[in-house]
Amino acid sequence: MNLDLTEDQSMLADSIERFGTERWPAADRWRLLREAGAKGVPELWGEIAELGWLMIPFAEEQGGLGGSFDDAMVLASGIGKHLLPVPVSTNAVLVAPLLKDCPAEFLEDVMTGKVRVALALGDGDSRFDHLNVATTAERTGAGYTLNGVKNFVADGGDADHFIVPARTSGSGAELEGISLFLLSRESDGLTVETYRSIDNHRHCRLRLSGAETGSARLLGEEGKGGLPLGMAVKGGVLAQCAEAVGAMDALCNLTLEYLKTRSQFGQPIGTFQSLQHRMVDMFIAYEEAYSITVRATLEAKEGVMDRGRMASAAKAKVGQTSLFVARQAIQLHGGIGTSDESVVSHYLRRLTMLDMALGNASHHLQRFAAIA
Amino acid sequence: MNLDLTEDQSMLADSIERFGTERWPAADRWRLLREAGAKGVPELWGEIAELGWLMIPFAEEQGGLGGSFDDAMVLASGIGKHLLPVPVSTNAVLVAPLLKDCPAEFLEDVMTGKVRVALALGDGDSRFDHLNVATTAERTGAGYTLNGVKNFVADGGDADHFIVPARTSGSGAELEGISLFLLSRESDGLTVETYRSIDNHRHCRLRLSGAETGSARLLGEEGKGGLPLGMAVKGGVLAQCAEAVGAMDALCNLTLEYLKTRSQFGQPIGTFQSLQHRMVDMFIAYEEAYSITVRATLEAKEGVMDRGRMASAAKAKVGQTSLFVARQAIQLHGGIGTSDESVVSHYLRRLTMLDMALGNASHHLQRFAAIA
Amino acid sequence: MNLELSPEDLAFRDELREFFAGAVRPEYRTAIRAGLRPTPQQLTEWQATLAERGWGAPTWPKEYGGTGWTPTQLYIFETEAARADAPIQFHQGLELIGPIIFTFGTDDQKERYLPRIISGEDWWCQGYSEPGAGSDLAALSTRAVRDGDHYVINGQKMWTSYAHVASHMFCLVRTSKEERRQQGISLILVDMNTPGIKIRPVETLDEKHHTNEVFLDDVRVPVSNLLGEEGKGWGYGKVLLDRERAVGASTALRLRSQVDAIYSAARRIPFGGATLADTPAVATQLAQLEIEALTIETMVMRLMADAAAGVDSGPRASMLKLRWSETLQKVTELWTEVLGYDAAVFEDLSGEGVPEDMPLALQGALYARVTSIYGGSSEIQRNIIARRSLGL
Amino acid sequence: MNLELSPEDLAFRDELREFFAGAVRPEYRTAIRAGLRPTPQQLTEWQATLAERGWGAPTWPKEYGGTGWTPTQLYIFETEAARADAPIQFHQGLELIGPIIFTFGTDDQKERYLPRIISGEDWWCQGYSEPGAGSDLAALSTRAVRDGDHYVINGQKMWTSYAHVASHMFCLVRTSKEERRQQGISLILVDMNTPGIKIRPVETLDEKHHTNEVFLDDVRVPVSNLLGEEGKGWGYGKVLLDRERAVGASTALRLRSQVDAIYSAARRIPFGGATLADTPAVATQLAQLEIEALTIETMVMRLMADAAAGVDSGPRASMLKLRWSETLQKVTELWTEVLGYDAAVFEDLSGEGVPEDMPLALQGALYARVTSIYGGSSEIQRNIIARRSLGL
Repeated sequence: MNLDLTEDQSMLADSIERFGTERWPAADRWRLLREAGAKGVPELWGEIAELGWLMIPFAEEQGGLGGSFDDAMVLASGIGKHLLPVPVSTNAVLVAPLLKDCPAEFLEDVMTGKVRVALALGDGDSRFDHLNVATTAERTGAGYTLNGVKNFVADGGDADHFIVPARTSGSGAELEGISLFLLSRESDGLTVETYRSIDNHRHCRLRLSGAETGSARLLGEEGKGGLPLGMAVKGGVLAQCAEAVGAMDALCNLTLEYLKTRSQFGQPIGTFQSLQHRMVDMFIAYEEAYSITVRATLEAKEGVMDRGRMASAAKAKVGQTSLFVARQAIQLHGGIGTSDESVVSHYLRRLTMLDMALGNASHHLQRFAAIA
Repeated sequence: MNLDLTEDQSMLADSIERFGTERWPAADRWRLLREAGAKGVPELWGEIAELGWLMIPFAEEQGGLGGSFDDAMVLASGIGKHLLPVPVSTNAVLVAPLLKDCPAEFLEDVMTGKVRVALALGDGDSRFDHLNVATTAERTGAGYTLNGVKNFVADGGDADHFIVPARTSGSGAELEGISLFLLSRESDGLTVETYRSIDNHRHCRLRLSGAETGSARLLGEEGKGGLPLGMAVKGGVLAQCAEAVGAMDALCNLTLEYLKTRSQFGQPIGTFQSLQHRMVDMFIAYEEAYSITVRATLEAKEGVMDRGRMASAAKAKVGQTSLFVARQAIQLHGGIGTSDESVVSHYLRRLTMLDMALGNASHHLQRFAAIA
Repeated sequence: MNLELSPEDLAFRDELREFFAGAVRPEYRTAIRAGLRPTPQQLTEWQATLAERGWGAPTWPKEYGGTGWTPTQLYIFETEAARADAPIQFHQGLELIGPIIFTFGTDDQKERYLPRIISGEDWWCQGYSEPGAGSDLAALSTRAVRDGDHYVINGQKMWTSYAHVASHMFCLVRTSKEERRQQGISLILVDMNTPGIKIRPVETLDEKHHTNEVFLDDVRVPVSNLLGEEGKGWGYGKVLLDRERAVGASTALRLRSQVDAIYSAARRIPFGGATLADTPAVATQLAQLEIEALTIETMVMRLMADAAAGVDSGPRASMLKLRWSETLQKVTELWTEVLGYDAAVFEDLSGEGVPEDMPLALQGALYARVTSIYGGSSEIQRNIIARRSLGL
Repeated sequence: MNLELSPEDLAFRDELREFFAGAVRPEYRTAIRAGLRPTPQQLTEWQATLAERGWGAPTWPKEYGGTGWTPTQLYIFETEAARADAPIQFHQGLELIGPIIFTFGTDDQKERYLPRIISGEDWWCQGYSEPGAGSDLAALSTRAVRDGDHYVINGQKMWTSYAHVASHMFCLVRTSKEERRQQGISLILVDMNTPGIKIRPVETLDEKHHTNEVFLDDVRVPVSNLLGEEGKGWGYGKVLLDRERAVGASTALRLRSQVDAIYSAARRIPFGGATLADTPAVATQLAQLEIEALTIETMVMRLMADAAAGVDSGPRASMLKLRWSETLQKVTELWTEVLGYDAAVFEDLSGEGVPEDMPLALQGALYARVTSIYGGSSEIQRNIIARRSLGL
């Protein structure tokens, strides 16, 4: 039993720390984003690929670094801490295990950032239940024809390919009968509606009306995609928890700094007991979020088979505590915390979206309850 | 629109204030109760009857004072404020409307405190759903034979008669088919199991195995008891809310007093900002509880037909806020607040039971949601 | 004790109800229900509509063009306005500076300013906060120096809501160097067209432009624009404390229709063979919030009763502000939560449009964070109650 | 990073599991699961059982009769104890005075007291709080005056848990008149049979007798019972700060079985054709509390990791105390709520008996209020974290 970072993990954390501080300083974030405009900052993806970070979640036999859940945690947590607008949790950690049988050159393109892949979620009316798939895939000639709607392709706004879960048999939330397809953005019959969320991430909605895919584009076995999909989502959930924990870490520390430097009524506001106690509660919330995330991550690493129950515990608790921390960080900053210029407000926006993505706290709490 | 007490109500409030202060002083409560022992303080019932308080909830044509819901509110709130161990909310307010067709001499005995009547709730597995009646009443000869279990006869420990809802037809929570019977404690086939709750109220459980009642003891029409039962419970709920509000009033003020007088670290503890803010939140909770109780009470008085939705709103909110206030009052008092000698701990015990009785906050919240 | 309305009040209510039914435009509704303000244009238009009907200043005495309504009438007005999802009148002219002008202003100031506040022709903004003076307003450092018939103002104001659309600003300035803190502060009325005023927009976390920094650089204002006496500016703020109830009441009474809006949203969302509104988690949260809203409504009634009785309503107004802002935050958060993945669609980038509730619902949730900070943060409100009401 | 246990640790775990399976009596379980302490008799008996196995002092070094376990071993021990619903060892001897004795005591004191703490023959109580010195312990006024070979102690102690069953008390007293506050305080070991000690039971809100007032009236204690140096008593308390984790850990790890107990209770209660555990409201609350318990368990692991790394664990122990007491309160409240009308049956008056969970469940809920007050109230814990960990 050991809760310390390994030497490699410490080096990775340091490297993210440097990159974040230099390339994406908190004080400049609002200006950088404003200059970038609607297109966002896609070049960052190539830059972090160059640092090798995208290789972490891919297995060694795929040419990746074979990073474990806790390596992904270190990576995602650093990204969250610096609010780097790079969708590592989704375009790398979430999709990596689903791409394992893809050709080597394709995987290389993914890991070097040339090609982006996103997972299509939010099927029809399924809300956050990702195994509740209504999109259909019918065998037609050499390939399949897909019909359905995917409302939320997490960070799919700039993706070149989509992993699309569709039913080749079964219905509702049955595990059997879900197949996974890799679909090019350019596919016939596919309409991609791109949109932006409040945290400046770019997602999309897919409308599949007879979208065509060759049989080579089936990922894994037909009808057997449910289990790997569930496993992939679990990995994504853990990475998002880590991202939120990183953001909480930064928020706690910058708010503490503010309490020590901002004066009102002739004294640093950190001398007021009610604010001190609030600050303590924020740090406790961080401690809690970190703890449950580590626990869920390490149990996943050890292969504990719990149908993602512990990951749901983490997602629920992290959603609750991270929003508490972000809201209180703004409250303690006062007016300035609500401005676009202050990075504090960016953390709230990101954490609001991180709570929602892959299912919010309320959903995961009920999921946890259901898997008794 | 007028939220002030009437002159009569102010006089009543003053009279309770005097009685409470003189006859049942807060500082002596623990000693008085200890001296009384397991039998409680039944003589108080006669004393308050002499003051005419028991006549308030009975209609004028019954020989009562025809008090309205808000008169009962003033009465119950004063009792709650002084933690008088007299079950006015249950043995008077709750049962009064159900006894309206009883003989004049019986009613006089009730109002003068000679005879006590309690309503039998907690039918079988029905939990807090008082219209979910499984106890049966079968016509046998001139009367009825009752079979079933009533787990909670609120303040029935010293009752001479019980009002027992039982089914003459229908099932489950159907309104139709519920009949109300008045049963003497001495009835054949009736077992009375008396118990005490943590607030020193004395309740009982009824086991009815072929309990016999003459047809004269049917209250109201056969099968038509559901509606009056629901209305009576609503009146009881409002009285209990008022009782809790009175207790919150006392708790807020005595805690404020404590903050001003208790010193630690060389200063009154009320100078510590975190305690000041907690105290403010307690007063806000009181303001909220008072507000929703007044609202529900006055709407009931105006005969707003809402199936008790507003009363459920009040019970839910009062349950939440009163327990918050009681728990914080103890926390702010520190160790002393947890002792039996301190009246603070008695308020928590009473409020815990007031929340439970006639359905706790969680139950009434869900009931409120269900009556959309 | 009763909640019954007199026949006169009932007639008044019906009159209001009819008026609102005709006057409230459907486009106001979405913003109101999301807890947002309508646009300045809409607010100005609404103010003019009310003024035309003679109801432009519901809380003012008749002699200054107000309605002279009793607290009960005012409560009925606000209740009916809420029921109809009417816009909430912008308060900085009507409730903040207007009453100070008619209480402490010169006849000339009253004539010049009051009618144009009621008609909506003038838009007033509040020049109070500064970078170093937020919760601690008395630390302000903007200075006005007398130069002949003028004051010359230099300094910087922050969080000046709607300075970019305002015609006038009422501005707290320091007119005396010697004294510290609350002493030596004066209240000056400034025409926003005066040279030397520079406005820098400050965007907020909901990606909107409500507020600004205002730089005052040798701004020359006639001495006649001083309100009341020099050096007494701080004291005038106190007149507001007893009027806070009006602002609190009008916003607090909107909570129920905001809860209702989420209910409608949840009803629109299919889920598990029924709708999201039928799931226990959502139904229970909605019930809790409706109960909060009902409670707060009744607190408003009690506040109005205070007003009628001439009792100090300051602490109760602070309680209302606290509970309203906390509840509004919960309400708007729940709306966002109910939307599920739709809450991600803040801006459409490919011309397909956004879902019905977006981005208003999310803007409402983000904007709601401001409500526990502005107008005296929740911490300040608790301090006020502790001091004024509890004697701590 | 990993949670894996080494083969040695796994073997240790199995050994513990087997031991607990045989040693834990079923009658302990109900109290433990309700968040209550077993009776003093049971605690003494349990201490003897552990001592016999060589595990009487899990946190102590071997030289004083402890196990010398590593933090990981200790964590495994506490986890297995929790899993088996074993009693929590009473801490005032083992974790409070024991370590002070073996750190600062004389050889004679070590020999005399330590073995009897481990065996359970002696029961220690803590004479710290006084009527005027609760959260502000340094305000204590009980005095010890030197008279030849004795100290003569006069004063009054409050909240002295289990003074009525204790054989000894460790007592903070003032030995110097001149100095104020933390200065001049000494720690003296007192035999409870010494003449002049009067114990007054203080019943608590759960109608139980856990705690007492202790009056010391010319109590003569040999000078050799002074622990460490005269006037340095305050400082010895600090050694406790780094040991708090042990107390926190053992109690915090019980939360999961306490949640489980409510689950079992809810499963026993028929409701709407199923059981109460199947209703969304109860299921969701149970899930939330189980998540809190899992989180707190992991915080214990981090605390143990601190211990292994020799890091100051004080602030983290304070966090644990806070979260544990808050969660225990919620857990026990939920149990009461689940019982419905059965929660009213606190005492049977007619010989029919009480329901299975009563009165333990309600006593648990009431007793839980004490946990956020004793051992440093929640407010004091927050002050400690703010000061020691955040530098505020």
